[in-house]
Amino acid sequence: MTWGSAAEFFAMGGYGFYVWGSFLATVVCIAAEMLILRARRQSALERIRAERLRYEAAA
Amino acid sequence: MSSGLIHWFRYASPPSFYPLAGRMTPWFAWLAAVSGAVGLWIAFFVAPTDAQQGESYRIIFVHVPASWMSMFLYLVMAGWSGLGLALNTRLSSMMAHAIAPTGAMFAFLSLWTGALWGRPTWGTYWVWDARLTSELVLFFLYLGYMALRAAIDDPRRGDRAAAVLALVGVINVPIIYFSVQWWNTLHQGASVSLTRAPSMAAAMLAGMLIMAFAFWMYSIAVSLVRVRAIILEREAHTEWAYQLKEAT
Amino acid sequence: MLSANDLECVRGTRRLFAGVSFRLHPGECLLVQGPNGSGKTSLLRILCGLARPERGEVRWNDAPIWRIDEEYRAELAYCGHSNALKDDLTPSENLLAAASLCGQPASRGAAADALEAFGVRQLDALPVRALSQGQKRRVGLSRLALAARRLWILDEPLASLDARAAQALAGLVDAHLERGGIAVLTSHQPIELRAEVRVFAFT
Amino acid sequence: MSAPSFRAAFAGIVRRDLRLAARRKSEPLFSLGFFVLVASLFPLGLGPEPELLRRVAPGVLWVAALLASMLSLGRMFVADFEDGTLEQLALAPVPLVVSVSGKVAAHWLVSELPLVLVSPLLALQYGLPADVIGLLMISLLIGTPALSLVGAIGAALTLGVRGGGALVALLVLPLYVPTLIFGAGAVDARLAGLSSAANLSLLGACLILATVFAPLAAAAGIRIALE
Repeated sequence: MTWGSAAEFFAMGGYGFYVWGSFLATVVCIAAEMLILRARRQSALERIRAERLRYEAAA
Repeated sequence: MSSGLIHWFRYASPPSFYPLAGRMTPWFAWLAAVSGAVGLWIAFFVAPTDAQQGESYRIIFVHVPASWMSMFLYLVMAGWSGLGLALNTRLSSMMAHAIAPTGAMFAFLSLWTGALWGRPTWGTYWVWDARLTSELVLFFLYLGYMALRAAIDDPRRGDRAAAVLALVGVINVPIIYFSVQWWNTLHQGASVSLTRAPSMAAAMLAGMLIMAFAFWMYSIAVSLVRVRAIILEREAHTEWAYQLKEAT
Repeated sequence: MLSANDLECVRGTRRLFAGVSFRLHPGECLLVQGPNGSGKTSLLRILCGLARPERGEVRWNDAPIWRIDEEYRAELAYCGHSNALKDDLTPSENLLAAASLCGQPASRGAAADALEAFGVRQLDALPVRALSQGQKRRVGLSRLALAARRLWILDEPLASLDARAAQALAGLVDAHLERGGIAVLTSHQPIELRAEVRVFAFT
Repeated sequence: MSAPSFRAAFAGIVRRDLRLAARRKSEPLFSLGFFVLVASLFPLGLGPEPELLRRVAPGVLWVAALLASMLSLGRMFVADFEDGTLEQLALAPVPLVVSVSGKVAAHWLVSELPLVLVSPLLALQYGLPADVIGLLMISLLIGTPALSLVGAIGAALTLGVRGGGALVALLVLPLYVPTLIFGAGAVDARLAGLSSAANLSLLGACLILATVFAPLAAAAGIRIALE
C-alpha cells in the first residue's frame, strides 16, 4: 500500500490540489450531467401529460 | 438476411427503440459503476508513485480516458449522422444528437485535467501543446454542433444540418490535428507529451484502460437515457406517448 | 406524365396531409385548393423536389424524381411566393440572369418577347426596385414564357395581379396545355381557363 | 431548348453577382475597411516597436484577413435565400454544386481579392521586407479561396437561422485553423529566412481539399435550408 495515513492520501505528495481538482471536476461533471438529464426527462414527461390532458379534453 | 433487416428496422423506429433503450440502460450503468470503482481503486491504491512526477501523474487516469472518449465520441456521432443522412432514419440522428453533450463534457474534462496536470509538470496551466490545442479545437467543434442544433427549431431540419456539420468536422479533425502538430514542431513549444508517461508500469496501463472502459460504458448509458428523453420530446404529441406508463 | 403516389407531409410536429395521390397527363391542369395552412405550398414544394415527403413519392414519366433529378428539373418551371428577382437589375437583366443560371443562356430578344407576353416590356428601363408588387409578379412570371418547360408549378400566380394580367396568365397557361404541357397551380382567386381543370381540394 | 451547360451556369452566376456588387458598390468595401482597420489597430495595442511588429505581422495580418472574410460570409447566400433566387438555383437543371461553386467564386472576387491586393500596404506598416510581402500575397492568394469555400458551408448551414452571424463564426472558425497555420506559417518561415515551400504546398493541399468537398457540403446545407 502506497499510503501511510488518510492525511497522506489526501495530500497526494503535495499535489493534492491538482489531483483532487481533476477527479473532483470529473465527478461534478458526471453528477451534473445526470441531474440535468433527469430534469430533462421529467419535463418531457410533464409535457406529454399536458398534451394528453388536452387531447382527452378535445376527444 | 432480409428478416434480420426488418428486425433491425423495427428497432430503428423511435417508439420501439424507447423501451429497448430503457432495458439496456441499467446494464451499461452498472458496468460503468463497477469498472469505474475498480479503475479508481487501481488508480489510487495499486498504481505505484511515479519516480519523476510523484503523485501528480495520477491525473492521467482521468485525463487520458477523457481525451480518448472525446475523440471517439465525435467519430461515433459523425457515424450516426452519416447513417441518418444516408438512410433518413430519425433514430440515427437522435443518437448523434444525444451523444454530443457527453462528448463535449469529456473534451472539457480533458482540457481541465490537462491544465491541472500542466501546472505541476510544466509550471504553467496552459501550454500551446499540440494535443491540448487540438483538444481545444475539438471542444469548439462540439460547441458549434450543439449551437447549430439548438438554433434550428424544426427538428428534422436541425437533424440534417447538424449531420452535415458533423461530417465536415470529422473530415477536418485529422487535418486540424496534423496542422497543429506541424505548427507545434515549427515553433518548438512544449516538447513534453502529456500521454507519454515516462515509465508506464503495467498497473498504470491497466488502470487507464479500465477507466477508459468505465467512461465508455458511462457514455453509452447516458446517451441512451438522453436519446429516450429526446424521443419523448419529439413524440410528445403522439398517441404512443400518451399510452406510456411513465407519463400517467 | 406527373404522378403523386400516397404523399404524406409532416411539418414540425403536425401532419399536414397524407395519402395524396393523383396522375396528370400531358395537357392536364390541376388546381390545388384549400384554406390557408392546409398544405398547398408544401404539396407544391414536394412536387418540385424541394421538400421531401414523409412517405410516398413523386414520379415523372414513371421514374421517381429524386432518381432522375436534373433531367426532371430540366422539364420544370416553378414560381413560388417570391419572385426571385434582384432589385438592382432591370427586368430583362433579371430574366437573362435567370436563364443563364440554369445553364441555358437566352438572347435579349427572347427576354423582350417574354416580357411582352405580360405587358411589362416598356418597364425595362427601370430597376426592379422601382416596380409595383403586381409589376414584379408579372416580371417573375415572364420566366415561364422564356424557358420552354413541360411542367409548370405555380404557387398563387394570381396574387397581386390585375384582371388584365390574370387574363394574360390564363392565356399563357392555356397555350402551354395545348402544347401538351402540364400545370399545377394554387389560387385563391378563380382562374378562367379554356381547358378543363381538375381540382384537388384540401379540407 | 439547348441542353443546360454547366460552364454557362457557373459563368452566369459569377457575372450576375459581380454586376450586383458593382451596382451596390459600398457593401464589398465593408470587409476591406474592417481588414485595414483591424490591422492598423494592432500596433496601437502592441506599441510601435519595429522589431516586435515585424515578428507578429504574419500572424496578425492573416488573422485580420480571416476575420474580415468571415464578416462577409453572412452575405454569401442570404440575399438569394430571401428573394427566392436560391430556390430557383436548387431547381435549375444544373447540379447545385455548380451554382454554389459559382457563388463562392464570385464571393471571393468581390470580398477577398481586394484584401489580397491591399495586404502589401498593410505589410509596409509592419515593416516587412519586400520578398516577405510577396510571399504574404501568395499565401493569401492561395489561402483566401479556401476560407471562402469552407465559409460557404457555415453560411449555407445557418441560412434562415436565428443568431446567424455569431453562429457562423462558431461553426467556421475552428475549421479555419489549418489554413491559418499553413498560411501564416509560410510567411513566418520566409521571415525567419527559411524555405516556405512546405507550408505553401500544404496550404495548396487545403485549398484542393476544400475545392472538392466544400461545395458538396454547402449544396447539401442549402437543400436542407430550403426544405
